[in-house]
Amino acid sequence: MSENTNMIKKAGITFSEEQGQLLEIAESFSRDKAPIATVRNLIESETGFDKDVWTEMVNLGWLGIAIPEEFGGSGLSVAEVVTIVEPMGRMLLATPLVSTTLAAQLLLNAGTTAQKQDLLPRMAGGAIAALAMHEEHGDWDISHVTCTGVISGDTVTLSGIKRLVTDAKVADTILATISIAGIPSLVAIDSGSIDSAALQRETVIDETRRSYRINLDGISVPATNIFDAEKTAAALKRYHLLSCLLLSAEACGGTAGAMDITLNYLNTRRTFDRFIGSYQSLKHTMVDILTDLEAARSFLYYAAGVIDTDEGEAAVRMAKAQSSDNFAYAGDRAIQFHGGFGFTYECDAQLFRRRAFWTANQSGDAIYHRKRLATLLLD
Amino acid sequence: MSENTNMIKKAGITFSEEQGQLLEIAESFSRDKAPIATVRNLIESETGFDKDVWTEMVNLGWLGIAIPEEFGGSGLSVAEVVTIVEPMGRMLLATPLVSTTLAAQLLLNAGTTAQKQDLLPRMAGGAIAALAMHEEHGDWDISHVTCTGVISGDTVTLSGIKRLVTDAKVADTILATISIAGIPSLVAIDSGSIDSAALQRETVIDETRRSYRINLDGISVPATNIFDAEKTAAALKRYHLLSCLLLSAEACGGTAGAMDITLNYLNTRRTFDRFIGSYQSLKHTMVDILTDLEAARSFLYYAAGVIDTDEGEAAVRMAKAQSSDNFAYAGDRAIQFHGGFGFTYECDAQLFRRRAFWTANQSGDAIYHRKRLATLLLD
Amino acid sequence: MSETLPCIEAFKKEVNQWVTKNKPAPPTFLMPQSFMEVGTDEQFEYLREWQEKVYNAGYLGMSWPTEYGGGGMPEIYQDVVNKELVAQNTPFMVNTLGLNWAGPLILNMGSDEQKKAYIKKILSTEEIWCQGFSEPDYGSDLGNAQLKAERDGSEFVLNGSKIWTTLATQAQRMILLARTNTNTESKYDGLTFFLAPMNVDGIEAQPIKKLTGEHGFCQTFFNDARISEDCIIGKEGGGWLVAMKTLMFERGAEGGQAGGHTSMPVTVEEVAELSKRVYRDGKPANQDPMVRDELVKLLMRGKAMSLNGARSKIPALISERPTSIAMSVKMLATELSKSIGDQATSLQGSNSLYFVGDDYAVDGGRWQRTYFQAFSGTIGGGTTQIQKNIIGERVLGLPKK
Amino acid sequence: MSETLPCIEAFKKEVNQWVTKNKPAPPTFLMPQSFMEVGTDEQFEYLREWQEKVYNAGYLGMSWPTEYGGGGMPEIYQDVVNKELVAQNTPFMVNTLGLNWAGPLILNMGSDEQKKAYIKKILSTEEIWCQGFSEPDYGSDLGNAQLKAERDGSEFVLNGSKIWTTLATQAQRMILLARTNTNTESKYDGLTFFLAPMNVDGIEAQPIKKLTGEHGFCQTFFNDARISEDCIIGKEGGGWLVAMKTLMFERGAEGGQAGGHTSMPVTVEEVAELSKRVYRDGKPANQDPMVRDELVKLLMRGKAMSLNGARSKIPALISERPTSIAMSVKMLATELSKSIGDQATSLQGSNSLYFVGDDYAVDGGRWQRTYFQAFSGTIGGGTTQIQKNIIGERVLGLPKK
Repeated sequence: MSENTNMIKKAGITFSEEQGQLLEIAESFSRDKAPIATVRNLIESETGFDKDVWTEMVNLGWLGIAIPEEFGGSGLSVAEVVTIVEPMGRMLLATPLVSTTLAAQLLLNAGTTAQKQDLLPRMAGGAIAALAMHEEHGDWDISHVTCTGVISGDTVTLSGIKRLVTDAKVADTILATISIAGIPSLVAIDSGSIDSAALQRETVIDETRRSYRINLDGISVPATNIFDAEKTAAALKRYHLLSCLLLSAEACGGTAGAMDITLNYLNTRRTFDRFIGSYQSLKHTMVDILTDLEAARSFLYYAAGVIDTDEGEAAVRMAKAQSSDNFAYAGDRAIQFHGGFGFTYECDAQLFRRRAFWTANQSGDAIYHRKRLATLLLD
Repeated sequence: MSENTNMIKKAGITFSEEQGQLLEIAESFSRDKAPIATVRNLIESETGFDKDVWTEMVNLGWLGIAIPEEFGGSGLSVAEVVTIVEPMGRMLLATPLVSTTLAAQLLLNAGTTAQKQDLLPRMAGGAIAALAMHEEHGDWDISHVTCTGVISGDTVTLSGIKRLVTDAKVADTILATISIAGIPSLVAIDSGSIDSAALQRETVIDETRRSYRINLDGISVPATNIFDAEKTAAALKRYHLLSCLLLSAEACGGTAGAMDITLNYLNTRRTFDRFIGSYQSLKHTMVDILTDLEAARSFLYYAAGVIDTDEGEAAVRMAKAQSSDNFAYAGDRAIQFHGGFGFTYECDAQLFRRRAFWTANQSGDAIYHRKRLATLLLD
Repeated sequence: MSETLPCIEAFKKEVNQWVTKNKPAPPTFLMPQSFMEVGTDEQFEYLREWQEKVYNAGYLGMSWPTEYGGGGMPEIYQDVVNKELVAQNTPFMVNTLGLNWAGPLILNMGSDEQKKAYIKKILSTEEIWCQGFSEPDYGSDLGNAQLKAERDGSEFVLNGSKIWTTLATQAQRMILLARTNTNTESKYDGLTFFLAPMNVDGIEAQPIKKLTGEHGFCQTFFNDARISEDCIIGKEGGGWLVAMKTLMFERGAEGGQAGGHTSMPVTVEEVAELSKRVYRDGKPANQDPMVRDELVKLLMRGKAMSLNGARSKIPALISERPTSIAMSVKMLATELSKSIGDQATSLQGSNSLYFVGDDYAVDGGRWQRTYFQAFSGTIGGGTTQIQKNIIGERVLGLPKK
Repeated sequence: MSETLPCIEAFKKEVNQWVTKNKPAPPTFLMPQSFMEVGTDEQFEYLREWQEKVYNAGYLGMSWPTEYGGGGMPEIYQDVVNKELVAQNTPFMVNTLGLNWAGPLILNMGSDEQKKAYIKKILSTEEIWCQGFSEPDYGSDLGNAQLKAERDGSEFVLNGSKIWTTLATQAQRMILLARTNTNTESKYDGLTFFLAPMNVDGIEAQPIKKLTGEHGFCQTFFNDARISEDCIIGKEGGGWLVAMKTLMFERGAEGGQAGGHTSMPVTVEEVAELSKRVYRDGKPANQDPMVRDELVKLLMRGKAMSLNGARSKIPALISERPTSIAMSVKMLATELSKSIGDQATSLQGSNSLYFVGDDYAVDGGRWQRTYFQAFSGTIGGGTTQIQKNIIGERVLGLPKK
């Protein structure tokens, strides 16, 4: 009286040799560089990350992974970046690697030749890039842009407020969406042109992040900083998917991290002479989190492989939908299952739950992506 | 470290003395008349119910509860009927009481004086009425009518097929929705005018029910059998809510019944020297079912009291949405928690799960009602 | 307050006018939802001043005896005041523990000296009270309290620690459950209940930083702290009974509280309202079909709780399992609070990434904080998981083992 | 079949043509999804004829040894056939237990006599096999099997009963786990594995009516039934090992199955397809936003399972918990089947009230039946609840006690 009525169908996950190597290296790197005490110390710091660790990552070539060799990178793909971001997420290691990688992809997809030649080698070499995509309306659709740019001769004069720009303060370059003549456009802003008063630190739910709002009013940049208008729409669309992919990687890692601390507690804490991990209500919940994580990781590595194919959009949205909800649940249960200790700031569970809010509510939450999956899969 | 941050607000449930008396009587009546062996015997029977039990119910005055005294009833309300239907549902006691009650309400709301004077006293006296509301499209909106009636002189000639007409074979009168000149109308069909070949028994998921499809082609009824056209739309709308209310009562009862058999099993079956009810995964699930049932009963008795007020529609839809999902879940877990025995026809769990499909998928399931609640509560 | 009782309608009007005129200006900080969230001196002082003002106006402790500082009036007058305080959304009474637990307990079981010493100061905020029940290693298993109180002449020497001692850094008094005898047959018989002073050598309260980053709870350490035997309420060794009585007051299962409202809860209706003024996916959140469905489910949970409350007053409708609703209220309410915080946060699109402290956080980050804060309810006083065990066993009769 | 092996491409074409030409007309009854659902003689005979036909064409047991009735060819030929049989949606092979469990077991561990006696008849359907593992009081706790087999000379006398003995009323043979010694130190050492005949006095199979109202399982009773010691496979007292081996074949963890496809599963894609052609709330079901969301969740569960399968072949991506995916497949797949049945049924508005047997039931009531039938998976072979215990303990390392 048992038979699986749903056959496992073969389906394609590609996984390169480089991915395998990077995954292994990134796992031990993240464990070494980001024990939880370090993560907590960095929360108290100004920049939120360790410059030395960043330098090591640059030296390992991680900032150039998905940048072509001609621009100083190693010519691999974002799929390889996924294998770094996942272990980093597990250890809550916060760095500008994701934003810099995404910025490089935007440049590759819609930058002018001059922009690419100028910026990409610098990014591969560790120059930090930040992304100014969010505005007051809170919409996840990054083509919904209200900040404006007016071209006059050789310069573009910007106005409006960008929010939730992570690592803006340490960035070399900030890529911003700007509406020019009503059309969503991309522009590179040299951080030197931003007055320090225009940058205001924000209080965000994930304390490992450094987020800023930027008042663009009065900032002018050369018109040559505008990206190729014909390629911008497509680049933004791909950016959305890439962002979702890397957030999914972070969320998968984070889910595993939340599980780690919870399992450790369940295996050591006793009540009424039993390890609390022996109680079914806790045990079964952890199994649910595990199986959901397995699904999320399968979506993640599937999406990493197919992102630039016809299957890409659906694959990425599945990864984002699954991993967002998982991580939130794993973080929520991590707090709950730590009991009274879970309610304290000292318990690490809250760090993961805060991070889960952060990753889930960027670039669309599960409901948002399932709505778009319905169009892709059911119509 | 504990405080309920959500205060219990006072809210109105009215409960009449008559409801209290009827609830008590109906509980013991249902227990007496419908032990599970009887229910199973009736499944094998032609009509699906026991004529003697029906007669007793008639003698108790239950068919006339919500019929005014002038028409031979006791002039109470449908709220009092709820207190009978809930205990009947718990014991899976199937009778045409619900359909006859609903038919009487349709008559009261939209029948002509002659129709009321003719039919209501008979119904109060035990004449069975059936409702022909469903059609091939499966739509829960009963104003979506494709069966037609053409008036010619003093008669209406009907055509089309009605489905899911419960107890049609034993009914005295069948009330059907018919499109006359494009307008949803109600017509009373004397069972004598339906040829036995036009009635076909259906195989339905709830085996305690007797369901028929009726081929209306060739049936003619006097034009005086048409209900008051001006009152029909409102009557159908109220019918929908009344139907939901009584289905909710049945579902609350059924949920309690499914819990009864499951709790009994959990308290007697042992594995590995433990009663299986001591396992948290089963215990906690039963608690979830309990708290959901408490919510459903609160909605039910609230809705029973306010159905004809401004709050009525929202109250009834909440009752239906909550009770439908609860009952399905309670039935599902009843099967699962009985283990191998649960997979057999001999185990009573399946009877409740089948009934849950039946009540949930009449007059709209939980999703359907929540969609309408959103309009009522959020716009 | 006049000697002859005013008529209720006139009194209502009087109270309405007083509250309208005297309620404090909205604070610059995000208002805590209850005394358990008071984390800064600024918050505390704002709330303390308000309670003092209400008491001085004669609107607190109205039904407590006049000889101890109360108003000596029928309860209905306090009810009128309470309703008005809630209706006008005024701040809650910060000395919650004194007004709702310690005060009724002392009035019920205390000696005349104790009543004279403590009651008025509870009302006037001269003495803030905290509670010392839970201990770090025993969670909410009160019967296992290990904090030692050894008799030394007419004094007791306290050693150990208590956790979740809300407002302990502000408090002058603590209701304290301690072990005065470790050799009793039943562990319950070794417990004694004290009305302990906080300003004593060897008692030190240390704030606990909550997961929200705010303060509001403490751990209180006792190192050879000496208190007088006069602090005992009830009998030496009879602490368990007193503790159970106190919990009855906490849960509102027994009356006698001083009045005023004690928390500013979040409601499901507020989330529905929020959904109309935040945007996600380019539209007001309340226009997204999936969000709508989730909100309806949330509204139904809120409505069911209030209807359960109404139904529990109708014996015929709770006759089969009379304790079912009452025993699940805590679990359902606290889980609902968490869902409220979670869903209200998620409504906000990328703006949900802000937190308390950011100028642009929707409603000051209230919803994010509500979510995290709600764990105090789903964990404290017996976790949701423990509640389910209890309900399964006591209400459904399922076997413990 | 020619003596020299045909080239694969030519063979594919040949098979395609044969299946196209020979596949049976659609039955008048609702097709069972697997051998466990075969409940009527009509269904059985339809399926048996088809297996016989496939075998006679040389398309079954193609890689089994020729001396016992197999084809003696490389496995790839059978793979080609299997794929084609699935692609053309042909009925499954009814002697599933013989082809997939008993056959491979006998070829692997049986004596030459046993191979000669049984293998060909498994392929040809001359002998249908059933299994006698579970017992009424011990569920899937096989190690506790209590059915007694007492040696009497060269015979064993069987007493007891086995449950869930699928097709036992049709079967000529049973693989049977019985207790030949009740005095062993370990309960596992007292078990012996038999290839038992069914046509023996004292063995009686009684159909069990399933919750769907259909037959398809049996309980088989043994009353002083005598079978020869020649029926033993493996060693007397060595039955546990043989049983474990058999389960490896069942789970496909070890190869050697005869081929043909064995079940006609429901898929999430079919539910998506169904949603386009059933109406609810006045529109095709796939246009309702809430239904869409539920369907997407379902599609994702299906997709995740297939992707898990693909990922489990990439060691670097399962290195941390190598058994996690494999150990959860049964649980996830069976729960998914149930959800498929449930959701597909609920899509249909009031038409979901019909059941198998009604002319107007959508797809013959297939979805309703799928739901109920799925409990065989969520209960049998260790319930979902037991699976979670096992995964929690073995994969996550959580404590048993």
